[in-house]
Amino acid sequence: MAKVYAILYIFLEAIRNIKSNFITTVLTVITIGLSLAVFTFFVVVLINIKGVIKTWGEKIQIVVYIKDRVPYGKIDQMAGEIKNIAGVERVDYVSKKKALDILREDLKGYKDILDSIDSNPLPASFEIRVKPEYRDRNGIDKIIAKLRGIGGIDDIQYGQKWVERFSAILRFIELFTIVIGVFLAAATLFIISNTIRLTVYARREEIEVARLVGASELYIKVPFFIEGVVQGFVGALLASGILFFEQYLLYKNIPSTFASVVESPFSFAATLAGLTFAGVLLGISGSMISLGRFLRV
Amino acid sequence: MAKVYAILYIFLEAIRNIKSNFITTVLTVITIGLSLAVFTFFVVVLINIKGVIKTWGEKIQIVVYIKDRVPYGKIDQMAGEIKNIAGVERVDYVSKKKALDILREDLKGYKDILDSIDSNPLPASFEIRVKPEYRDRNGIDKIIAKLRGIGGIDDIQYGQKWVERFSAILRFIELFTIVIGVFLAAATLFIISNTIRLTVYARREEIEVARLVGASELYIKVPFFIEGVVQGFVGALLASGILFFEQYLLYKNIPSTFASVVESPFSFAATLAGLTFAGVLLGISGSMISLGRFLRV
Amino acid sequence: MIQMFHVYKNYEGSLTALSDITLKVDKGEFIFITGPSGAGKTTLLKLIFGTETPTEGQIIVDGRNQSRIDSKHIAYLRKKMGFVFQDFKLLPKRTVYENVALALEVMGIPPKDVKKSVLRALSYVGLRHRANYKPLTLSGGEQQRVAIARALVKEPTILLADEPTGNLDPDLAISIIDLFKDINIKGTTVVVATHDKMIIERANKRMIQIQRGRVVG
Amino acid sequence: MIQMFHVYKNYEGSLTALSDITLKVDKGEFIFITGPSGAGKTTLLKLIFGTETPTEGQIIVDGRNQSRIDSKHIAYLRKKMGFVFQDFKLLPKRTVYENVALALEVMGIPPKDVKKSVLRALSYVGLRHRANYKPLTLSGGEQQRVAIARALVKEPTILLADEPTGNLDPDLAISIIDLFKDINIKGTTVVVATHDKMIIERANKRMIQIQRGRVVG
Ligand SMILES: Nc1ncnc2c1ncn2[C@@H]1O[C@H](COP(=O)(O)OP(=O)(O)OP(=O)(O)O)[C@@H](O)[C@H]1O
Ligand SMILES: Nc1ncnc2c1ncn2[C@@H]1O[C@H](COP(=O)(O)OP(=O)(O)OP(=O)(O)O)[C@@H](O)[C@H]1O
Ligand SMILES: [Mg+2]
Ligand SMILES: [Mg+2]
Repeated sequence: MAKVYAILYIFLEAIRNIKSNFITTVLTVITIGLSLAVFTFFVVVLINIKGVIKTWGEKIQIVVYIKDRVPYGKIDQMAGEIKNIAGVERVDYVSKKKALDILREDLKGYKDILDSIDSNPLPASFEIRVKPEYRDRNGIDKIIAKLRGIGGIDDIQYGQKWVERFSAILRFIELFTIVIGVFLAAATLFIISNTIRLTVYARREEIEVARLVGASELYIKVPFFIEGVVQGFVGALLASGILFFEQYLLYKNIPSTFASVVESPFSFAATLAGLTFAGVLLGISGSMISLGRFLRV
Repeated sequence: MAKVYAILYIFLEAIRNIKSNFITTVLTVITIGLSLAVFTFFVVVLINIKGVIKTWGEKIQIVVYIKDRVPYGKIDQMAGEIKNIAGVERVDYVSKKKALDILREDLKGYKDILDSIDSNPLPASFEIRVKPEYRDRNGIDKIIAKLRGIGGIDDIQYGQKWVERFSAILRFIELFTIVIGVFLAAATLFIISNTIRLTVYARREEIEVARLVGASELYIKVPFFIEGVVQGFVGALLASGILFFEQYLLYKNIPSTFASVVESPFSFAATLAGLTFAGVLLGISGSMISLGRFLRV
Repeated sequence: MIQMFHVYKNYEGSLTALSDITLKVDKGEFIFITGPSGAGKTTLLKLIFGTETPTEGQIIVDGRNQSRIDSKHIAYLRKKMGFVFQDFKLLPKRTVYENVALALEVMGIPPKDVKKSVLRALSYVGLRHRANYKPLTLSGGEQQRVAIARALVKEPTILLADEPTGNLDPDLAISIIDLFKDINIKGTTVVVATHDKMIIERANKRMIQIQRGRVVG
Repeated sequence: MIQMFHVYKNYEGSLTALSDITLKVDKGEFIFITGPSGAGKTTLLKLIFGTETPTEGQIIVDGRNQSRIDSKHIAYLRKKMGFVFQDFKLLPKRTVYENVALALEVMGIPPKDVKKSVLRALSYVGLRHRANYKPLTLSGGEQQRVAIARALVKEPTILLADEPTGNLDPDLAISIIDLFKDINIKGTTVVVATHDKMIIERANKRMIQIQRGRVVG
């Protein structure tokens, strides 16, 4: 029976503490909310930028020019062989005629030039799309080595510069995400736990007196634990609010090409859930770490 | 004479406070340092991204095709007239022959095609670079309106889609910078002043006792002021350190095309000076605002 | 109830606060501890209460050796002991009522009983009309009486009172000592540290005198 | 030196703490204020000191009207007044020496003189050997004596002492009152609020008795 009331008092205690330190509680909540919002926003933008850059990789392709006079049946066989090479995502056949059509389209303004030729000087080719994992110098080289084993090929071309620049950018963005992410996570953690530390410090007297009148460890710790949960939870809600408001502000004025940069890669529910989890975890661990210092007799 | 000693004691008081609240002081300094570093880093990256995007605007140009058979002297006169139009940055004349050379260069692979023509079907043209302020739909339209008044012009072309997309992106980045900048500045200010508020709150007892033994407002306020200056100053140094370390980390792994994104647009000295100024200002105002609450009798 | 065997207490960086104290307080006894300022009275009470541990010697309270006890049992033991602190140790942000109620709440007493006991304890010390005020709006003597009410409210097995009448006028001091006598008659062991000759004389109970950390009579 | 005309003091949400107090303390006088707990003694001293303002009536201290004074002059006046607070108000993070020295430092006294005066004041109250300890490592009576030393060290024009012997044994109490008499002879006006009949009798000075906020004798 005493246990039931003990639990009741622990909750009452938590409510009382939140009430009597209301301003401090509110400011701690705001600190948690702001820190989480800044952190999440950063992570979302970085993930999106990385996503955008990865799609640039689709432009990476290898063009295989086919010798003139290769018979039709042989071409099918070549396509099959190429498709079987590890790292090849898709193979498109571009016939001589199609190549000329494309060139004609490109040179629309200068019709006269193409009108004046009669034989088609362009070769047929395969355009090979590369799988994402192979979109760097190394992967491309492996595919090309395999291609060289196939008969009927006249020439192999790919945008070497572009491949190198692309994988460098990707590597850089990855590094950037890690450096900034780790730094921001550390800063967020530090700021939140320091804020909670200072609020607990301001209440060390209450802790001392509670122990003197015979309060158990649980009676002292659990209210702080509950407060931590509440602060973290409300802070997470605040962070979600800030993020959605910010997204709304940006969306209203965004050119559609850029929409993907601010659009969250996570669903509304997932963001809310993740933030709440992080907030509550931060609130609890912040309270617990800070309490540790004041829990000697 | 008493004045001299009063000043001495005020400084001693500040030193004593810093010493006896050393951990709190250190944590406050770290909070200031981290917040400033995050804020500055964000601002630098955004300024740089904006800079990069602005240079894309140089690709915006208007091409004016000149009627065949316009005499040479007339072309000089046209160039002069175009140069005088508001918003025109540079005018380049591209002769019929040069146009063909460029096309030939572009179609290097397909020599046969161009070899087979004899007359040059390409027109001469002016390529007009537009001043930054005119690099949007509106500005371009104004220039074109003026161009229409000039004789000898066959056709006017510009990349309408590109202009529209470019100015949308620029507008977006500007908005993004403002929204994020304001938000981050507010968050930084809030976090720092809340941290200082909590530390001052933990020392309200000292303030009360000092007043009771007859300390003047100056004796009470100035030590906090000095502490604020010291915390802000050291915090700013820390922020500078973090920023330079981060830049070093990123530089080491950066592809040169991206270097400009992390490179500070400000000099080492300017960054240090700016941060110091901001840090000291934050420290002082944080201390003063927080003190305000505790300075009633 | 309380036994001390050759207890020594040295504070860090300080002189010896207590030397070779051997002492026995029976269940249901009422004793005074007296002695000049800095003699070691508060230290003695703190050792019994368990907020300080002896440098040497053994202390047995209610059958348990205080120096070998863990924090869980300390909390348990404190629920049975009331302590009137020399510096009151009231929580400034809580009302008088809440300060006193805290002692019962940590024991898990039902709210109805808490209310009854707290209001009764406050009337005993003449402060029922002040229940909803914060301690800092009370006079020194009123605060001291709140501290007394908090120690009494849980009807402790052992009551330790450190200079409980230092801020009270003689009439009130006598009525407080009468209160202590009442709960002593109901079975509580009472230890009071005081300078006040008058109340010691009036109470007519065993008195232990300490000087410079030693029992002198 | 101190004059009160028909002074009333009501605390917010509380009964009237002082009613119609008219009082005159001459320069160089030594008076006691006594009365039961909650009578209004501390309130009276706070009004003189200027930490509380009267609800009605006028208070003139050293020629200045306390109710019309601004914060700059309050600080100035407090430099001339010593106050022994009932709850000591020592700073826990500073040593005994620093606590006492603070009273002189805020006045801009040269460091050499500060040192001399502080050590002398500490010897007066028998705590010179405790100069480098923190207040919380001192016994209740020792803390009270630090508070007394801090009030005396600046050789105030007016000394206000609120229950300055509540935590002291009779011998020490007498020696503290003797100390007050000494500085009184040197010209300081002394006002002591106390419950302690014994020291009032021994001192043989004017005594004002208040009850429920009214002067009764
Ligand atoms: N935490 C501490 N650290 C160091 N010394 C201490 C501590 N507490 C007390 N002392 C010293 O131990 C001695 C005994 O202190 P104690 O508080 O027991 O005295 P006391 O008899 O209660 O005196 P008083 O009547 O003045 O309250 C004193 O000299 C005191 O300064
Ligand atoms: N800040 C305050 N707010 C409200 N009421 C107060 C405040 N301070 C004192 N009181 C009330 O005013 C009355 C007089 O208080 P005061 O402290 O002057 O008494 P006192 O004579 O010093 O008593 P004691 O001997 O117990 O110290 C008391 O009833 C007290 O509760
Ligand atoms: Mg004591
Ligand atoms: Mg009083």
